[in-house]
Amino acid sequence: MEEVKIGVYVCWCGTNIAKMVDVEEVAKEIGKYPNVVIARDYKYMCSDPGQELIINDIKKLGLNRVVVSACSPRIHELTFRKALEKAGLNPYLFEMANIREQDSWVHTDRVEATRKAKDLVRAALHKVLFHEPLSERTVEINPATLVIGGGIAGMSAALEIAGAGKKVYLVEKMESLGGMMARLDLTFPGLESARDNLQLTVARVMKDPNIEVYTNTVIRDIFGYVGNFECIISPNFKEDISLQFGNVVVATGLKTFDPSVIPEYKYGQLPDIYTSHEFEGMLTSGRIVRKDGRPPENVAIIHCVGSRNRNYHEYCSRVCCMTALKYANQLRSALPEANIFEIYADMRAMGKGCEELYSLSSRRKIMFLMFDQQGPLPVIRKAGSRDKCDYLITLQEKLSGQDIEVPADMVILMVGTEAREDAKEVAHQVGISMCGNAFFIEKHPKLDPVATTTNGVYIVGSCQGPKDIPDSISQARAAAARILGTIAQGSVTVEVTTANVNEELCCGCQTCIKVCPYTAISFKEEEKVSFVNEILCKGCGTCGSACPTGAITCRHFTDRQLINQIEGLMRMDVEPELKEV
Amino acid sequence: MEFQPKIIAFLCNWCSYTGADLAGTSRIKYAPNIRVIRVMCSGRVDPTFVLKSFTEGADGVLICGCHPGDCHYHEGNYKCLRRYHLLVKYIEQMGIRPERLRLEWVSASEGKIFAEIVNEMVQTVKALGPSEVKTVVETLT
Amino acid sequence: MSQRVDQSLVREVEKFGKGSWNECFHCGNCTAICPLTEEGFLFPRKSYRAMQMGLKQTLASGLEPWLCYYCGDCSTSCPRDANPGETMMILRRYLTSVYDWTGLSKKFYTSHWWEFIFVLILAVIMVILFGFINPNPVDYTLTAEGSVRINAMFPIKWVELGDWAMAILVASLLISNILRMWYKTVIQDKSVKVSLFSYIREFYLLVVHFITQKRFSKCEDKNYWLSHWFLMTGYSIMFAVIVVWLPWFQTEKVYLWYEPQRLLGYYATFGLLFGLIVAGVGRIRKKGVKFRFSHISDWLFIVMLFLTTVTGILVHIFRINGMVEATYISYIVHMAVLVPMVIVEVPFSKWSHLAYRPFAVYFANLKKSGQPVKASVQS
Amino acid sequence: MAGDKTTGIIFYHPDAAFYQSDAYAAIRDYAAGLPGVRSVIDGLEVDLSCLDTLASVIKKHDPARVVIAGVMPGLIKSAVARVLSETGKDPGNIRLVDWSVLHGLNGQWLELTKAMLASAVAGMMPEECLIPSRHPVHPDTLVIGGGIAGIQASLEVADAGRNVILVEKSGTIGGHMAMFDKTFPTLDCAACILTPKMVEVGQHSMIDLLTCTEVEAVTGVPGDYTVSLLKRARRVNLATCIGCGTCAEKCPRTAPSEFDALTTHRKAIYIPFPQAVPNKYLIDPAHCTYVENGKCGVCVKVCPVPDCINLDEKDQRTEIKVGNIIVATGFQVFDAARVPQYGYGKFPNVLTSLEFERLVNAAGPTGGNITFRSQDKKGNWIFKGDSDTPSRVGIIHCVGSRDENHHPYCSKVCCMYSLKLAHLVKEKLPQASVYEYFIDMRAFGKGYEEFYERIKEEGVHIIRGRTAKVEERNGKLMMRSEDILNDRLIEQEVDMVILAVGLEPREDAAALAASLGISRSNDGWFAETNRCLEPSTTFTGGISIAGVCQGPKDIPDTVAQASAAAARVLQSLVSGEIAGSIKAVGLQTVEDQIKNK
Repeated sequence: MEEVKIGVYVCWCGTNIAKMVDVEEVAKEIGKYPNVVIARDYKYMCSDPGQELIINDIKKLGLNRVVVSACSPRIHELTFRKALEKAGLNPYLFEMANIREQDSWVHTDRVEATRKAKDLVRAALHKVLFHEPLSERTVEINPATLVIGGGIAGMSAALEIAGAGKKVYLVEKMESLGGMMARLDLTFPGLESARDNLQLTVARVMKDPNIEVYTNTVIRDIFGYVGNFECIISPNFKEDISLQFGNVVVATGLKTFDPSVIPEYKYGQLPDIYTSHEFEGMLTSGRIVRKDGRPPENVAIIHCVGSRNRNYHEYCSRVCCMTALKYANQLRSALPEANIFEIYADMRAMGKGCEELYSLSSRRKIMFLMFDQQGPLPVIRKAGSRDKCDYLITLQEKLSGQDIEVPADMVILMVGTEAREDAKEVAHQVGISMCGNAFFIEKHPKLDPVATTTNGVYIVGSCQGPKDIPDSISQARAAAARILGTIAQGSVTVEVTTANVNEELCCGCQTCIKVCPYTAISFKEEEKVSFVNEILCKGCGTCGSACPTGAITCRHFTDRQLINQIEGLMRMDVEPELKEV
Repeated sequence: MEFQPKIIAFLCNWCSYTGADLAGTSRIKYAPNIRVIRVMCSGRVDPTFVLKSFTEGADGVLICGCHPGDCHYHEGNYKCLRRYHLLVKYIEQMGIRPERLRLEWVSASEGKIFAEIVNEMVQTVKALGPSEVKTVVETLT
Repeated sequence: MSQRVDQSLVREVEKFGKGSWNECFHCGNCTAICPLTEEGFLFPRKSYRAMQMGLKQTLASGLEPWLCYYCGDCSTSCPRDANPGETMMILRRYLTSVYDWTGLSKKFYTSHWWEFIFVLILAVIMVILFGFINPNPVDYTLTAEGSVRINAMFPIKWVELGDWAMAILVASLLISNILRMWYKTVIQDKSVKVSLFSYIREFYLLVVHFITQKRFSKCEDKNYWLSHWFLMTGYSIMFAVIVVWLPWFQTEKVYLWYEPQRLLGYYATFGLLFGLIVAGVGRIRKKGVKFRFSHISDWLFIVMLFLTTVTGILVHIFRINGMVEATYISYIVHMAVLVPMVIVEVPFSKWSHLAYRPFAVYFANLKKSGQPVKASVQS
Repeated sequence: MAGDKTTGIIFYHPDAAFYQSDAYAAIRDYAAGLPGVRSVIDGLEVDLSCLDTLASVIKKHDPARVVIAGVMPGLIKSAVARVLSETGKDPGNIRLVDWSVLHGLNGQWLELTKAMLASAVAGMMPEECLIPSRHPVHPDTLVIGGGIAGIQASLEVADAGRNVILVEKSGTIGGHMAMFDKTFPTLDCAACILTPKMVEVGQHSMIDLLTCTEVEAVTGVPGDYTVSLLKRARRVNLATCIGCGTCAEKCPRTAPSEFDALTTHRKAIYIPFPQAVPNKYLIDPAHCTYVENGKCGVCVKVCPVPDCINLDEKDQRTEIKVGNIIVATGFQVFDAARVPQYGYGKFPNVLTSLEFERLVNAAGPTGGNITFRSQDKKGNWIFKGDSDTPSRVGIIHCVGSRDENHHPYCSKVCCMYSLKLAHLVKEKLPQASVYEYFIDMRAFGKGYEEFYERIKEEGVHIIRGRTAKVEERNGKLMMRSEDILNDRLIEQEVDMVILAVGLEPREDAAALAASLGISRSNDGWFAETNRCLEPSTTFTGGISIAGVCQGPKDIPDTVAQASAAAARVLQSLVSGEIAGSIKAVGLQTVEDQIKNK
């Protein structure tokens, strides 16, 4: 039986924590508790020297538990676990107290914030007493990959993985590959042929022996875990096939906003009002004409339709400005004499070569008119017989400060983009979450834009948020890199904080089996006890709280640990009991 | 001095804890009376944890999970909801005001909502005064 | 009342000079850098905008182009090379044609041939008038001082009569145009009501600005103001003495150097030459933005004014030195340049800014002092 | 078969003088001689009469396919499509050849242009004909640049168990991101999210980190490059330095700190910043007295580790062999002194955004207090924590960007980081007023627009109108701008001005491009092969580009692109084969390809 020796480290995080929490006092107070061998405060615990501090203390003082009181464990739990590991201590003998995101940053009273910090650190202290060493396990990786969605992002991911000689299953709901890009005539800002680039990509996909393409196919169900997924698909809605693979790339894309909900634009009520996607069709066919066959003399392009407006979507759809500039140029060439009006809010020409296209468009005699996308929106109405045009758009022009009328024979609505209706279903199938706008959430908005919180599942392209073609491709390849990396390694480590059953305590009621969402628990008929498949188990702990006899332990979140944590929070004057490991 | 209640909050790791972190990164201020315990899923919140919190003297218990349908583990939050309804009845019978126990759905993007919930709950609990648990325990023993 | 946007205005204005009509992305840099712009009269961006959008009414009722003296700072610092300064210049030409009811201004500005031919016809008429119809023979007798008896060759009475006729013609054209300018910019602007008292009170500004050009001196580079001021005063003095006070100025007697006629004449000549040389050399070298895009009408004005000055000097030199034939010919040439210049330039072309500018300042002050009639809806 | 279809070719170039050039003559002759070519039109202008001419040509020759070739031929595609559809032809038969992607490939430009034309006339994409040869690949990868792009790319490759050599010019990795305070729009602190990655790189068993090292020359073929590296003398032994800092304490010489954007001073022996990786000291030879004249050597005397500091260490040249190269050299910020009207360098409290990032950073020169610049004893303008704080701060967008006088392109990140800086001012100095002057607000990414709305709600004055000049009046800074949306002229008195400087290619980008044999776009950023499909590959096999060195982008896009570049590397490493250079594919090979189809 080893004596419990705890090291407590309170981080300043520069001034982020130290400004609102008296970190020195916290360290001093916590240092008084028995079993706490050392309590320090330091400017940046996450820094190299900060970690070094822990490592040295473990080695010199023989610490066998560590508590770091710093930022959210979602940010640095892994960092410190690694430090423990380096010092030869099991990484799970560690607990973090979040005194930044949930304390110093949200409170304004230094005394209260410091008190709260002490409570939180004390609770962590109580919890870590009962931590047990856990060991990571690895799972073999099935080298095949499932790509959901046959748009440019999905195809790029598939090609990249298949290019390394690895198997890819590419599943597309529609009849053909191509997705949104198939509707485009040219791409911005280079005005290259979208069709040619897409056909090239599709041809490469179809030719690649490592890619199995399933079009017209829906995914019935996906189960399994990283390295060993399985899904049931039904190609052409006929019989079901099962596929096995190790990683999933979700590239389901997005859909366009339906402008008929905006009353000002009268989409669907007046004949020559088109969405940007309908207009792409005209460009492809070379016939830019009104419904009655006459070419328009005045064309108005309205930006931010359904975007950047709280009544519709607050976010910016990112690609519409540049697409609109592309249209303006195409219109200028096809209809050299026409008046072209671009009704915009902020011109977001920010990619490589985009500002240059904006500047070029200006020189090509396109009239730019600025409106307030948050309203009141421009109003389209039918023109009178003497107006020499079909419609009149009235708006408050912001750059001149005047109320103006814009003649139009054709109006193009730059519809924004939004998440697909079936996004939720996909999210459930693969076990990822969605943000408020129903786009999928990445693991980290900056440093991990393609991974998700579910191991082995990646999100690429516009299903993660609106983006243009090169950015979608970059993401697709980023996911491919990650997948090729795991395939190259051959295995991946899996969840360690799983549940397990103490067969002696199990009464065989099977309540746990009913509540498990992953069918990870089965019943051993002979012994009449439950059994947890720890690869399938994701460690939610629902079974643990349902178990009437306490036979189920949820590792790292055991009943004992959590109850002790509660005690730690509440019993400020009581010293923690001395425990033995 | 004004009564400063202590409220224990059980937050699920995926939505609510992230949401609370977001309140932090967005620097949204809220009352300091809340003490958070992180669990992987609201489904992990064993009724004993709640009761333990009350017996230890907590003036309120807040449980937050993902919105219905958004649970990282599919349906843990529904399990939690069922237990919550039972718990409310139970603590009421024990003489603890049911308002002291609250279940809320907070997503990862709802830092502001989390702060509002905390402030609201702190207000409610302040109005109720210190927990009845002491008298309950005294009566029982 | 909302105005209809109109892309054809750009094409129309384009005829008055080569501009870069669509480059501007409205960052507002030009207005902010301009030392002359002020609240209520923001330019050049807003004028540029009105032109870009084809808001004819806004443009015609605006005084802003006249308030600009083209220092060129806006153009040098423009992030899009949109040349707002040059645009203001072009808009001045356009507005001159808008004010001009005869339509000749537009013809002169948009077609060089019209201008050249008109000038040529007038020149020929002058040559015929002075050279052939003139009843007086060449008089070889010299005055006591030994100078040419110029008034005997060209009877001063007739010349003065002609001067007055020309002045009245030109002035009535110019005044009628200024009235039109006033109507378009002050009366038609329903947002402000100007009291009669204001008209009287602000009038002195008209005079002050005409004489001092002090707005120009607010521009960063003071040299332009100086040379322009010399040019303007020289021109005005010369114009006054040869039209209004011709019998006093142009006599058989050669004045002594300290006498006012001589002094005024010399000052005016110096002012003209100095101003013209700065403008001409700047334009040839294309030094600075303001000289980069000289319109043909600018050149015509400079060349004709220069020729007038030079021939005037020649007449003076020949005359005091008693060179009869040279005086005779140079006088005719002088007239053949001067008269077309005055008739074309004063009411219809470049020169008219000498009147429009101070009036614009006057009108602008009227508007500023006027009572706003319920500000137009502006959020 | 390619030959049986008739083709009409239209050339389009924005510069009419091009049609007089020899290069054009060569291209035109080549095109006219291609199989099936019936008509060639030079320089189609877009006006009605030209469309009529085109219609008559098309009616006469009846081509089955029309190729539009030149610079941005897509610009006139819709005109040609209209004519085709009006003459009853299928506008689907238009092919575009844009040779502007070849910009900067001087030697191979003509050959590749011809190859592109030949493939288009045959109805194929250039990528289908320009098929590079395959080579065996050396298992090691070189990553140039230790910013976030280089870090991400290195980790991606190394985590797959492959060897990476990461070369960084300065003394530490981290790049510009390490200098930032917070990152938009989530406002998590840059150091918090970056330093773990830096540490990971420093500790990774598969990453060989070479700081103070530059790439001098690259020779060899794709898959087997020999790279000569110049290792600048660090003069401190990386293996034995314990980072105690005694040397810096005693060092008598100071120099402006690069990490603090030159706003403070460090010693001549220094650690770039506390979380630097490697966390070891180095000597700045430009400011070391010993290096200058052989006298001093205090650091050696006080260093507790024997033989750790070697002041006589010389630069070294080494050669390494690698199969792939990822270029992630990033950017430099625009020099604000080039816009004289903003008075940078003249007024001490006109700062660049990078300087302000340091100023507001908790680990920065003032511990995160926003204070005025003040003069130290030697007269240098530096930041000190105890100076006064400003009560009014102005921020000017687009400094050096979107400006024909400087860089016509948009630097993409300035709008968002300016909003972030406005927020930081508000957070640290809630009573301060912030005035932000923009042209177009480019809040484009996930959560960006929401962030913009939030900053507006925080009470930052956001004004549409570029500030024309900053002047000093009565000891205060005066910003003059037009408030376009409110029809006003603003002369705003402020205490501090932040210039949102744009990004520009590094000074050494041209030299590096030359030694690597990759091309640059006309704006100076490294060029990709296909603007639509290939954001990170170059015409040289085995060399990828990632991050801002390819064009301005934000952190998530940089990270994604870095991983994408790594994907291409891993693809070759996993399959054992690498694609050669596109630019090395000869015209003859392309013609053979077409014949065989």
